[in-house]
Amino acid sequence: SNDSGNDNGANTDSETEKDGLKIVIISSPSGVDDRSFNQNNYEGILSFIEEHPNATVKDIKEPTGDPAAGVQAVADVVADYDVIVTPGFQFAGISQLAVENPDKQFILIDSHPAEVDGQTEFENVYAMTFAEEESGFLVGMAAALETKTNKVAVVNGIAYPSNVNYQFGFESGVNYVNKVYGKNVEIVELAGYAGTDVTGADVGGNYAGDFADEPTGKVIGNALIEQGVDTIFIAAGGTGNGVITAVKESDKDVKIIGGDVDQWEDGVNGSENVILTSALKVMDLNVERSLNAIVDGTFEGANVLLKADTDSTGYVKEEGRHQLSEDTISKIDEAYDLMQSGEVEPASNFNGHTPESFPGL
Amino acid sequence: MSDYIVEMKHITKRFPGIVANDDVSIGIKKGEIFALLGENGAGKSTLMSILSGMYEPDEGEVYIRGEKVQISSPNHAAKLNIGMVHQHFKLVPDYTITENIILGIEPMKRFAGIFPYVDIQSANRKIEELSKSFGLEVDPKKRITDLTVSMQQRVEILKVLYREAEILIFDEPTAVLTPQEIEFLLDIIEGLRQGGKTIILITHKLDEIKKVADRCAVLNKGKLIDVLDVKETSTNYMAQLMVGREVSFESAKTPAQMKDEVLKVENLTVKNEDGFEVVKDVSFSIRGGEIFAIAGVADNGQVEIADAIAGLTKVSSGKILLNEQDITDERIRKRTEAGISYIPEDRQSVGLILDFDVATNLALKQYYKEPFSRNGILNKEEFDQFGNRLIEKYDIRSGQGIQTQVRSMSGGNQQKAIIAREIELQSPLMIFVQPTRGVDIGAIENIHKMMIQERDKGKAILLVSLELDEIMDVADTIGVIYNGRLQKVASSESLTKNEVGEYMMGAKHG
Amino acid sequence: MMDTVIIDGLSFALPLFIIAIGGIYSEKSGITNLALEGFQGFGAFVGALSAVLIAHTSGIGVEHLFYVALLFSMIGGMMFSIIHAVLCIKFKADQVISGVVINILALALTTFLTAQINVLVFGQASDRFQLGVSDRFTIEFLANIPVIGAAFTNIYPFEIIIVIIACFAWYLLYKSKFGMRLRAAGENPHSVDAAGVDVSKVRFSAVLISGLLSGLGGMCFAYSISANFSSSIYMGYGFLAIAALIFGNWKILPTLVACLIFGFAKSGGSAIAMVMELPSSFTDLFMTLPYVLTLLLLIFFSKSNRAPRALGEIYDKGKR
Amino acid sequence: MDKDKRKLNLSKIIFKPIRNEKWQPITIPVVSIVISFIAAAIVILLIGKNPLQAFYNLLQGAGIMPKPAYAGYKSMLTDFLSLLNAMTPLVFASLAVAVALKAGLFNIGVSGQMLVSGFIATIIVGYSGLDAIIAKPLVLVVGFITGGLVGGLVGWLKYRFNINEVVSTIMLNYTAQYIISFFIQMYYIDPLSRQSKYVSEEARLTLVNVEMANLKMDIPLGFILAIVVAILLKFLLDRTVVGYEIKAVGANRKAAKFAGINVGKNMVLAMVISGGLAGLAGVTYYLGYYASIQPKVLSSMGFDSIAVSLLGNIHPIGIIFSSFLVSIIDQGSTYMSSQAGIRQEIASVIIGLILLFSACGAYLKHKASQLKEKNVDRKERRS
Ligand SMILES: Nc1ncnc2c1ncn2[C@@H]1O[C@H](COP(=O)(O)OP(=O)(O)OP(=O)(O)O)[C@@H](O)[C@H]1O
Ligand SMILES: Nc1ncnc2c1ncn2[C@@H]1O[C@H](COP(=O)(O)OP(=O)(O)OP(=O)(O)O)[C@@H](O)[C@H]1O
Ligand SMILES: [Mg+2]
Ligand SMILES: [Mg+2]
Repeated sequence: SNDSGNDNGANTDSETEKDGLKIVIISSPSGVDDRSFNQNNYEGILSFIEEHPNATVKDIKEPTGDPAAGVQAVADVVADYDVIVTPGFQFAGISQLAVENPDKQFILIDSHPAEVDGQTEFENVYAMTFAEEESGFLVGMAAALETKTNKVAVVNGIAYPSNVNYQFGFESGVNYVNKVYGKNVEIVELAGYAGTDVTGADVGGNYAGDFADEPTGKVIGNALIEQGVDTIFIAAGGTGNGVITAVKESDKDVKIIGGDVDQWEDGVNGSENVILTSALKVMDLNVERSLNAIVDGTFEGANVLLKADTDSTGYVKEEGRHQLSEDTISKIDEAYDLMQSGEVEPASNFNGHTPESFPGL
Repeated sequence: MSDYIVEMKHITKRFPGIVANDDVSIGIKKGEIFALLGENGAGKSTLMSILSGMYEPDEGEVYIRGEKVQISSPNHAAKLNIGMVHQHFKLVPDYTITENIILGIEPMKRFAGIFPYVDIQSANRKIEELSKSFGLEVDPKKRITDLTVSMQQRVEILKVLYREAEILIFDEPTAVLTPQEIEFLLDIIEGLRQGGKTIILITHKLDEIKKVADRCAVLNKGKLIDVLDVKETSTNYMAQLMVGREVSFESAKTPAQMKDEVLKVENLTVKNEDGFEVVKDVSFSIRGGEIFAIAGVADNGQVEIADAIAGLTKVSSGKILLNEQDITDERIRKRTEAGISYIPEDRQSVGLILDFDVATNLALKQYYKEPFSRNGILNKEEFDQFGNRLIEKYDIRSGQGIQTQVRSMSGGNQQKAIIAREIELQSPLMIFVQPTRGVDIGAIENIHKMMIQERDKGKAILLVSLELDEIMDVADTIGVIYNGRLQKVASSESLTKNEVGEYMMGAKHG
Repeated sequence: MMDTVIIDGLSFALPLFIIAIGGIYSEKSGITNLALEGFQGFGAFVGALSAVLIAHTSGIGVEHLFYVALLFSMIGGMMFSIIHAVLCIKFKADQVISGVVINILALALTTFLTAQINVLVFGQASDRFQLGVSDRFTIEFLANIPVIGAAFTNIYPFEIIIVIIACFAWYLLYKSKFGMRLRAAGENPHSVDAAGVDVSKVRFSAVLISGLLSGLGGMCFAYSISANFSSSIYMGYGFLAIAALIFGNWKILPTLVACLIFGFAKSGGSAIAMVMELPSSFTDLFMTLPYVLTLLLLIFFSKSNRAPRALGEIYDKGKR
Repeated sequence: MDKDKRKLNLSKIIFKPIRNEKWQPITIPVVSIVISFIAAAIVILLIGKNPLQAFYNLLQGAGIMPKPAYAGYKSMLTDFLSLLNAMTPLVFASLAVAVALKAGLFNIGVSGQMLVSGFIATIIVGYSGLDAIIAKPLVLVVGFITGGLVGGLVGWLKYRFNINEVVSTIMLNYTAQYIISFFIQMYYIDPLSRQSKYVSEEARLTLVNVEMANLKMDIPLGFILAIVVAILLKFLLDRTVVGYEIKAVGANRKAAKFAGINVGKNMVLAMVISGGLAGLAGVTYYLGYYASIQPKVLSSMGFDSIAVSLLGNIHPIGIIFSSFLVSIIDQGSTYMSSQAGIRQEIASVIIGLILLFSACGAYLKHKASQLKEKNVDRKERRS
């Protein structure tokens, strides 16, 4: 799947039409077919190409996952493309290359560019981050509304801001349901897996301490199930797969809420599916938007935090890819509107609110 | 023609840098004992390895019972009823005797009628019977690691007999045995022949050939010199043919000129790994200009005494003094420097580094000293010069001079290299453990000469040997060991061979 | 808590054990085998691929193909081990280099092929083959025994299969004539050769068995950890198996003990972390438990350890 | 008959160049590499791409051949320098494996030793704010000593308790990985990169973004050191008493003991040197090529270096060449992936194939000598 569209090698067609952008996506070791984060970005590019058939994309995998190696990989190929799409925090360092290559456009996802000579915004870098707490909030509501045992939990990787945002958002959502709809849903936290965020503060939650440790994910999953939890939100990268396995193996009726992208496929369990819904970062749409901006000439470098107001956060309610009740969906959508308008503002790692007290609660 | 059961015609076999067999033709009659004689590296083992399917010849043909065959594997040889008792035993150390013997032709039984398993029980029984019927009693359940060398050899012989071999090849079977054991083995061989088997015997010992063999082929540097009728040939002539010159059997030994005491061993006790006392309260001393020989049946503690003196084994009690200096707890290197040369029993795994070249091996005891190295830096030219000098002086034969990998040298030449290295150390005390084992008579003569020469230079020499003849020939003083204790220490003139033999068997106490 | 330790510990220890047995076969025959990691990964790859392919073509749900996947993983591991066998035996390659290279190749090939096949055959970009989770069952009357009862609770079917195969492997290695020759080949190949047995054949079979068993172990890991195949199967468990078999002195039963120690120390580490109620960052410290424990135990138990005498030596008839 | 002849011809082509025994240490790897590239070419053909272009792209990406276009401030030189930068730790790591092998020990724990040294050097020097003049040499010293201690521990465990070094190094690898991950996560994390905080420029062994002639290049200071160390090591092994003893211990422990060599001391010493070299690999990796440490990740270099070391015939100078080759493929693979559309994994497959074929060096040698014998025979028969 290295080539896509009508590409025959990026260096062959020297005369590109105006919209014949040469795009490259450089991904972390999991690659653009990870059915998750990277793939979602890649799909954004693909759907752009569908509209602009002269554009081409090449995908390149950086095999170590090290930020320096990521930047080196970009440096190796930057000369040959017009647009460089880099999903992931590993690529924050491309700002240096952006300065050195002012004729190239960079789209950086889920990270802000690293500082270069005191500068943090760059005219040829469009860096997008997402308000994870919003998506977390929505699925927190979903969990609280759908739970039968009245016990829910969130499993994370490491307490980096993006993860804490998800966690706080989720907890905000649960609390919101408890308050607004009078439920009494408990958020289960396993002692021994509390997270310590980047400032050193204890944020609680269930942190596996790793984004790629499936066995630990499974241990946590099993422990939660044993405590009677029946809805688990996973925002833990590969570690989440372990939780899914634990749920599938369990003979209890437990559901998973996916993170980042629609994880419906991962939930297939025989004739059933364990995915309740998924919290979304709408990256594909935003990548496509920026590519379009490049074609339109409206592209501008910026560091933006994307929120519900641009439909950049959300949850899966597409027919056949979730198991939420009508009622739940309508309740969530109500809250979604409030969030879009800013009336509800769930807690995030650093926005000063807590899951127990945030605007709109 | 057809009275030959084995015929090898125009056999040539080359190894890199050497023609091991050069157009050799021999024929062996059914029911005879046929001996192969030749210096180290003459090509005896190679020729027999061809017959037993280990090697394929580069040229030449082999006929068995008149039929031309190409013996492609030991298995094939076994089918032709040829079996070889290798000098270097091919045994699995951790297996029992039975397991070793049945390996490859295991008798099977079924468990619950389904699962086949190796039927050790019945094999044990069968081997016990077999061993009795040939007078080779063994305990089939013993592990090889617990056996003496001569017992291991019995296992090798039993292996061949178990496979119903008709043609038995023995490669230097007596090299590792005591005189009594040799007697015994020769009787067995004679018995086998009477039982209708054909025997090929490789040995360096002319008296053995004289005693049992009918005919004898002499090889020299890969070529067949002659095939002799043993009855009608003198041992002297055989030796001459083999070495290509006159050999003197009398050691030209002058009386010893003994000087000051060099080595003193007091109440030495040594335990083996299992905590068993193998040397018990042994005391003796050796003076400069004296050859002190320890006589004894294998595994009576003599090697451990030598090892303890050289520092290879720990002493559990007692004292060792070298030139009045207490070395009981010194490290090996210190002892070497204090003046000990040591020719170990196991030349391949202790005496040499087989993957290194000759020059490097010859410098193994001196590399860290001037002129071989200075301030920790080696001087390669010195290594080469030294190597070349020793090769010359001690007639060490190797394919590519000092650069030859020691692994590819014949056993006799490996031994020469060790002896050369140790003599060159000029130590006041020299320990020789089985120095002539597996070495041809020409070389034996040389080694004995060298020992006496060193003695005459005033060295103290400790000789550990299983060969009674050797001990009687060269020793000035003989200590006889039995069961870890020195039974008797006396000057060699005052003892007869028979007496020594009796002490060795524990039949007589001093 | 204790139950979880036992249940998780066993489901980790047994696949490790079967891979280690594979290693024992190979090394007992004299062939150093660092390639276990690659074998288990490639085996799991073939097993998972077969299951998804069969599911795709026949319409049977992939969750029903558990045993099919196990079977094919053995075939796959064995196929891949041919490389090691040919290199080490026929081409007299350095056994260490061969093992290392096979691991590199296995990771590269399976990652590449998984992506390629997903696109070409299933028309869907993915870096893994999704399997159904394995059933787990409980042997009721045994499960009620205090403490040990946990060993009969929530068992994966593969645990039973591994126990059965391990018994057979034990029998084959120590009681059959093949096993006798195999062990002899690793101690003194010349003796085997002189006995008219083809050393190469014995060693070849031994390596293939190691591939077969490792493949099975890999598939079990794939099922017990995430019920899919992806490159995350290469977690170093093959090397852990090597450590276990050396710890076990190249003998099957002591190796089982070593694997159980690993398994229980691993699940025990997680349990302790939970009991201690320290923040998640401290789990890293508890994760070291199996490894540190092993080292400590080795200090007491490895005095008499001894590798097969001819291990790693290229067999050459002429050489002694 | 015809087939036989063809077979003979083919083997002539392969074996003729390697018949001269004196040159075999060089000719055999070269022939194996050529064969493996042929095999790799077949693989690339099978996936429908042009192998020549792919190989050329590899060379371009590694800075051996010019690319058609360069990004700002980049040129073939900068690419080449970054090749050397990446190659430096690999040379050290492979030398580490080689020294241990010479002593008959199998250091499978190079990556763990790298990690420990890199970490200790990072927290002692990397965050210290010392001047470059002091910091850079200090990093090397700390790296060598730390690695040496870890290696020495392995040697000591082996000597004192008979703990197989393969097991102890595997265990230490995991232990180091988790413990260091713990400390990084607790005290040294950079939340943006999710790795340890970057070390200071002063402590870094690679001069980064050096501007010269409108180029920005990374100059690996450790590279020169790597070459010097390789030569020193060669000298140490071949020309010194220490080397002699280490090799003797490696070749035959019993005989070495008999010769008065202190076997235990030499095993520990060899492991100290090996670990020390791994430590240098660690600091040139974590404080050179990179400037921080990824938690819970062991570099794959530990295993690659085993293969590279054997590919280089366990010979220090050979190792320089084998590291160079493997680094080219590693470094060029991103560009190859971009240009030829060949997935990154194929680069690993190519490396695997090269190593695979070079593993068969002994076989080639054996075949060559067989052929030689046959030729001698034929000649003799003729005359
Ligand atoms: N496999 C081999 N490779 C290389 N050279 C060999 C090999 N086998 C034997 N040789 C050489 O061939 C020559 C003949 O060896 P062989 O062992 O047949 O002699 P031998 O007569 O048995 O000597 P000895 O009396 O020492 O046992 C020797 O020079 C030996 O080094
Ligand atoms: N692979 C080899 N390469 C070179 N030479 C070898 C090789 N294998 C054996 N040899 C030599 O060839 C000879 C054949 O071995 P054999 O079994 O006859 O031992 P031997 O010569 O009788 O030993 P010894 O003289 O020590 O009793 C030996 O001398 C040995 O050193
Ligand atoms: Mg011989
Ligand atoms: Mg001999």
